Amino acid sequence: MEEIKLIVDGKRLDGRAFDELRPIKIEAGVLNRADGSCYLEMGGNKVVAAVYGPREVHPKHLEDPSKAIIRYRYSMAPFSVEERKRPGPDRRSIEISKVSREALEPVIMKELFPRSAIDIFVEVLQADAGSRTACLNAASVALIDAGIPMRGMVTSVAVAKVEGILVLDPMKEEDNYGEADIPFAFLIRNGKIESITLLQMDGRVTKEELKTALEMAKRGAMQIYQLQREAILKKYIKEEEVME
Amino acid sequence: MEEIKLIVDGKRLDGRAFDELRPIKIEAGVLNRADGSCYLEMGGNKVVAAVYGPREVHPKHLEDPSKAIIRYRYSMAPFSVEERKRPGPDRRSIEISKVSREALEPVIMKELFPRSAIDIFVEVLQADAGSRTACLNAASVALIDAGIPMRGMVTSVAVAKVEGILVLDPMKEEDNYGEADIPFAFLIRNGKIESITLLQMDGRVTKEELKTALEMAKRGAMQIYQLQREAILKKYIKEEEVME
Amino acid sequence: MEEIKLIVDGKRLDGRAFDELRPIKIEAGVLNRADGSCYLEMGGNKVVAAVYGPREVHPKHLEDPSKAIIRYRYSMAPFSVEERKRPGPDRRSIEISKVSREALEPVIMKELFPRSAIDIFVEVLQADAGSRTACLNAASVALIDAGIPMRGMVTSVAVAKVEGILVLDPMKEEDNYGEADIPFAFLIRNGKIESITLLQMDGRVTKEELKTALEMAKRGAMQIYQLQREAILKKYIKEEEVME
Amino acid sequence: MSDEILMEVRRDYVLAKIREGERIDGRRFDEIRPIEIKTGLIKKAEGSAYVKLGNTQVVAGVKMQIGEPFPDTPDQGIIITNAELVPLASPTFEPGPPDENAIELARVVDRGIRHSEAVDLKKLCVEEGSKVWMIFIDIWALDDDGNLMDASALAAISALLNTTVPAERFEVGDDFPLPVRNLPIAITSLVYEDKILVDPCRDELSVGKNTITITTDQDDNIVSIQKSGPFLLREDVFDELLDVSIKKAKEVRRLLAEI
Amino acid sequence: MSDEILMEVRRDYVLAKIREGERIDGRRFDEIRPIEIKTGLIKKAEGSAYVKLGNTQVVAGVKMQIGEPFPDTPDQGIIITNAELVPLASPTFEPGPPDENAIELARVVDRGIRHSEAVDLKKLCVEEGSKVWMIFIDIWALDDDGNLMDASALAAISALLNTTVPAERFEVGDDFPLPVRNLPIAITSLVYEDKILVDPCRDELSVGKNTITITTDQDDNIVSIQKSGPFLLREDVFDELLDVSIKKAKEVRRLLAEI
Amino acid sequence: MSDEILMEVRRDYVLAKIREGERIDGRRFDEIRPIEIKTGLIKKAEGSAYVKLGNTQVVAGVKMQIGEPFPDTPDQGIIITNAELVPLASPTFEPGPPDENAIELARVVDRGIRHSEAVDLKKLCVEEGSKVWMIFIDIWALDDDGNLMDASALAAISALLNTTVPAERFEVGDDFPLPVRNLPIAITSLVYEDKILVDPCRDELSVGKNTITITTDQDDNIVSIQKSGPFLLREDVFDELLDVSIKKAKEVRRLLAEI
Repeated sequence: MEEIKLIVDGKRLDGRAFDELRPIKIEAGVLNRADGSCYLEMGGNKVVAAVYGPREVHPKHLEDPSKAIIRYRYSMAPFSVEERKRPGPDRRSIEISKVSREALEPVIMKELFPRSAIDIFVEVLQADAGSRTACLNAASVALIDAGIPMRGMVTSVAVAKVEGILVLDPMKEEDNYGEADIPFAFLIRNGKIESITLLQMDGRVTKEELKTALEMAKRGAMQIYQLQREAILKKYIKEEEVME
Repeated sequence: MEEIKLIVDGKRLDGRAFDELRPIKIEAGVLNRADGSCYLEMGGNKVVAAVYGPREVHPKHLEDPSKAIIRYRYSMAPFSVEERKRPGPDRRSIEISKVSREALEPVIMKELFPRSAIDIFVEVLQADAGSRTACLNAASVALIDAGIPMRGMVTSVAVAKVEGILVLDPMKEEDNYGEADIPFAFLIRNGKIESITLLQMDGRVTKEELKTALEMAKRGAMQIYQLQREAILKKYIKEEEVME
Repeated sequence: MEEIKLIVDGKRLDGRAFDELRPIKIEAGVLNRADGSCYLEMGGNKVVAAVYGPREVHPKHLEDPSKAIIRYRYSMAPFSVEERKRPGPDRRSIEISKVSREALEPVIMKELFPRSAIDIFVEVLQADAGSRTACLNAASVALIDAGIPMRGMVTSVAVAKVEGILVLDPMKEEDNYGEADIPFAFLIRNGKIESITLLQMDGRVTKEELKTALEMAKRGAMQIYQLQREAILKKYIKEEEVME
Repeated sequence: MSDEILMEVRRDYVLAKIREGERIDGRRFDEIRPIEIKTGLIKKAEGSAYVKLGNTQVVAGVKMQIGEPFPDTPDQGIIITNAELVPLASPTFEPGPPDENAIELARVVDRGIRHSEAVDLKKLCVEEGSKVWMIFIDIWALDDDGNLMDASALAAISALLNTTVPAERFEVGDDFPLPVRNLPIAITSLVYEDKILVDPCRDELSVGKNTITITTDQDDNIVSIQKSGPFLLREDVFDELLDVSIKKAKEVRRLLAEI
Repeated sequence: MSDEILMEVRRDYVLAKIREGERIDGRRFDEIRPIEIKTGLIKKAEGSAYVKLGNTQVVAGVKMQIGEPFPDTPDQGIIITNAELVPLASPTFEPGPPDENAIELARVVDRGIRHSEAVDLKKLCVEEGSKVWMIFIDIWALDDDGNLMDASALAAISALLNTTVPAERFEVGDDFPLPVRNLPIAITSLVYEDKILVDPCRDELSVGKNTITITTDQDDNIVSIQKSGPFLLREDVFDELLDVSIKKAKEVRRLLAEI
Repeated sequence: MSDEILMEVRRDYVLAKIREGERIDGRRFDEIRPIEIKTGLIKKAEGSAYVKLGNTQVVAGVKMQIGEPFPDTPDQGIIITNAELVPLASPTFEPGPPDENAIELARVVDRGIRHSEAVDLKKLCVEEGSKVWMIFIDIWALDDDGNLMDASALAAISALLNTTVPAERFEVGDDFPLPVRNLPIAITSLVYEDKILVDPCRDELSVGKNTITITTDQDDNIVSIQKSGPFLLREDVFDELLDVSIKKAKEVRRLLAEI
């Protein structure tokens, strides 16, 4: 196997600086049936998120008398990856769905909706590195679009370590051949990062690198957060115009 | 692959005329446990239909407070085909079950049995071309044998296009190598065809051919209808005799 | 394939006499979460049994208003056998679970616990010949450890026919290359075998051999029964000591 | 509700009869219901049989194909037995993969065939170590009026007797009849206290599905036993079961020899 | 509860309109909703298309790989069509393997492509008898505002038109455009009594999901019909359906030719 | 009902203790329960280990076979990690395929082993590109008294240390010990507000299953992190978690070195 150089002349393969995000595009309210929705591109990721709820719980026995149950389904279309993926959840999708749900759950004011369900479905139409972060960003916007009361915005981005260097929002090659991948998600309230809501690590880093990675991720998240806000604002303005 | 001639000297491979049915044998009331049943042979098809109901609905949440739910399960025994079929429903069986159920549903007076289920199970013991039509014919007799109130009889037959010619009730070779297969089912009431209740088409035909096929199918269905009636009558007479 | 001699100089491959059991080790109350439990070794078998209940029935519709439902799950760890076994129940496990449940059910006073479930789970960590008998012996102790009222003890042992000779508690080679395997379980009450509660036969024997096998199994079962009693007693004494 | 009452009434009637030493349909305790066997009805199968045992109806079909042998028997054919309790056959059968009852049925039938060495598997080796004949026996329940077990076992061996090995279709020589050399017969009895009711019908099984199936070969060897149902079996009853099963199997075997 | 009332009100409104000879969104009975087609949006796919039909949105992606041909067509490529009604697209869709509706959708789309011979499968043979191209068409519903069927069929053929055979990646020569030689178009109509509502939207389907899908090829041959829904179809209505479907398909086909 | 009250009482007690700076079992906040490790108990496995962590009990078994390598690592062995939360181990575990908790458990254990490069996979190549050793690590929960994660990770690495590669059985040379060259240790902590409870027991988890698992290798590198549970993690708590996890892992690793 030939050696792949991921950092050339202090730049990344796609020309980005180490702390530079990939291009992001966010559009809220793209679906008609869902209560809230969002289309999001982040690098090569193309994802759609839909939120249904609060609605009745099926099957009934899952109901919680004191709060809404939150469900999150991360799913990849067969054509979203190089080699056709068999439809249906695999182990990876199930784990991603779990940690993503747990990232959103403490931010959703679920105690306002006892005995109901809030369902979040995210479809990856085209997959690139960081699809779980792209999906969380889209889900967060879709939740707000659905009018679900939230304690703040959830914003997600990963940091990778490649050839000993920490880089923000890794691309595919950095993810595949790098030494570590660290997806983060944060709760951002009043324009400030308040806490970590998703955190995984897959690779090998030192404690110091991890702390640096966290700082890098926070700066990246703040940029994404602005784009999420803009997307919601744009949808809101459009609706205002229609109503006039 | 060698070319197969399906029409030789103006006759079909099995010697039938273009508008001639395969031999049919129908017997009603062949099962002891089912509320209604029917054994039917149509060409090489050997099928058994059973009807259970009206009965309680399981699982409960499928219940309809205003009418009976109708379920139809088309199933093939592993030994019914040349190459052993794995047990359990495949995509083809699921589609056939759906369109067959929809063919019977408007004919069954389901509004008379709220909160109940009428289950129709059809097992193909030996499969030939047109197994879905054979099953529907058997199911229809089984429904009447079960005493389920019906708006009329459902009678089914296919027409195929082979070497440019329309033929009634195609045999296997005509189905496999022909240009089109068109299964029909009709509602027959008071000895008259009233409407189409199943219609599919798989192949390539012109609009005019389709209309001719419909006429051909109607004539064939009337013949099958007579045999269905006779089977029911025979069972009825037998019961009468037993009771005397 | 080379011929394997299972009986050499009137002895079995592991040096046992024909009516001799393999070494057995039983410990009750080995699990903290379960209501009752037992660890048991019988030859190369290493099994753990747990009992939960009487407890609520899920799903609800399985509830019996007049008595407890009994469930039994025989399961093998993937590493318990030479060639890794895929996790999850196979046809063999399902059959063993059925006959084992039916062996225990008439001995459990299930009429005392209407609308409840008594669940018995047995995990085979290391498998040898006679794993179903080892599991039943462990389950029986776990039931008593759980304080479930029983009509007596269930004790299980197999007899095999190898090279025309009946042998008690067969080892793997005797099971694989022998002519018959006959697992028994008995209800033992007041130190006396009262009836047969599990009986299967897999092989070829005469009527007379079968009767002899039964006598041999009964004698073996009485020995195992003593060990089961001791294990329970030991646990009981230990608890007494703790309480003092 | 009315269903439950009906069942209770039926059970009481069965029990009352048993106590009087009678069976509800007038049979002797060791009497098997009338048996009807038809073979070869499924042309697509290599072999097939329809069995009617009283009102219980079953079809068994045999399909064959060439596959790899098991590593420990490189020169022998393979038998795979499957049974489906399709919902057509009883209001209590559910659609879906075989449940524990269907699995037990298939496995007990399989053991009878296997341990009686009914099929000469060594004659089903095409190429040692790599190609042997696989025999798929599929049992399809049509109508369950009790004792599907014996009907299924009988349908299976009848279908095997009817089987032609499709060597020509697989291009490995001439077709030949499946080498069947033994006739295992399963006899199932309902055990109620110390009474044995051979070949129980459905109404009789309302007193409890407590049965023993004993399969014997043509030399009266016992080749399979299955106690099925949550009950305690007394030793003296077991002895009696062995005798009756061997005796009744002979009767059925004679019938089978005629087809 | 309020949901049910809402649905009832909506249905009554739709029916009232139909009786007045009108549709709720002002369309003519044979008028199709605005169509938007985008192709090539999924770079990871060999071909892809997004279709918006009114508010109904679907994506279809094509993936190709090399596999074994079917024994009876050793020199032809293989098409496998799958559709997923993912729960994102409608509150009534459930997670899990395709149900009867998803299966029917995929099979009807598949038949249109297959019988119009849209793809020249003989040009997809790599090595006769052992290696041919397999075309996986995956249909992913995004938003179901009625008539997913026509949107899916259109997305599928659009994605095929957009497909490049990835021969280089599989090291079997140069990439080439998928040979598409016919344009099947599915036209679905809602049948209500003797009325035909072409391309029904979701609100219209509240009167009953009774539809017919007729797929035609570019020579106006009919290549697939599917009556879907529990209703009785009058013969005169059927005749009318044929005419309208052929006519409307021409319109859509013109649109497709432009992309 | 009484169960719920019991749980509430227990939770309140745990919380009261935490507020007083104590744990219900008297442990310090960073104190791990007693650990017992036994290896080699499963003779049928290539390697095995039993771990008791407080009252939590787990068995891990290693089976090996020869298979094909992944295309992108043609010269390396393969690790496949599976965990089953069998219903024997807890009243809340259900029979059936692994759920999200079992999958997460297996994947986090797997990542620790993989990224610490605990096994020298290059030494497990039999024939480059076609034959490599596959290592199946199966984790079997026996008794869940909290923190199955750390017990499982410890059982897995202990079982690997105990593993002999069965080369003779597969006829590819002499048996040899599995080349293990690093000892990843997972440390799971319960996070409650700004408190960190290392190695939480079940009763402590009644305040919320909000944990972080940090796995480190023998050079104090972090090789896996998993935040698990619906909670917000403060940055300062995270810093503290890193320090405590590295420190406690050293302790456990010393213990492991002794076996």
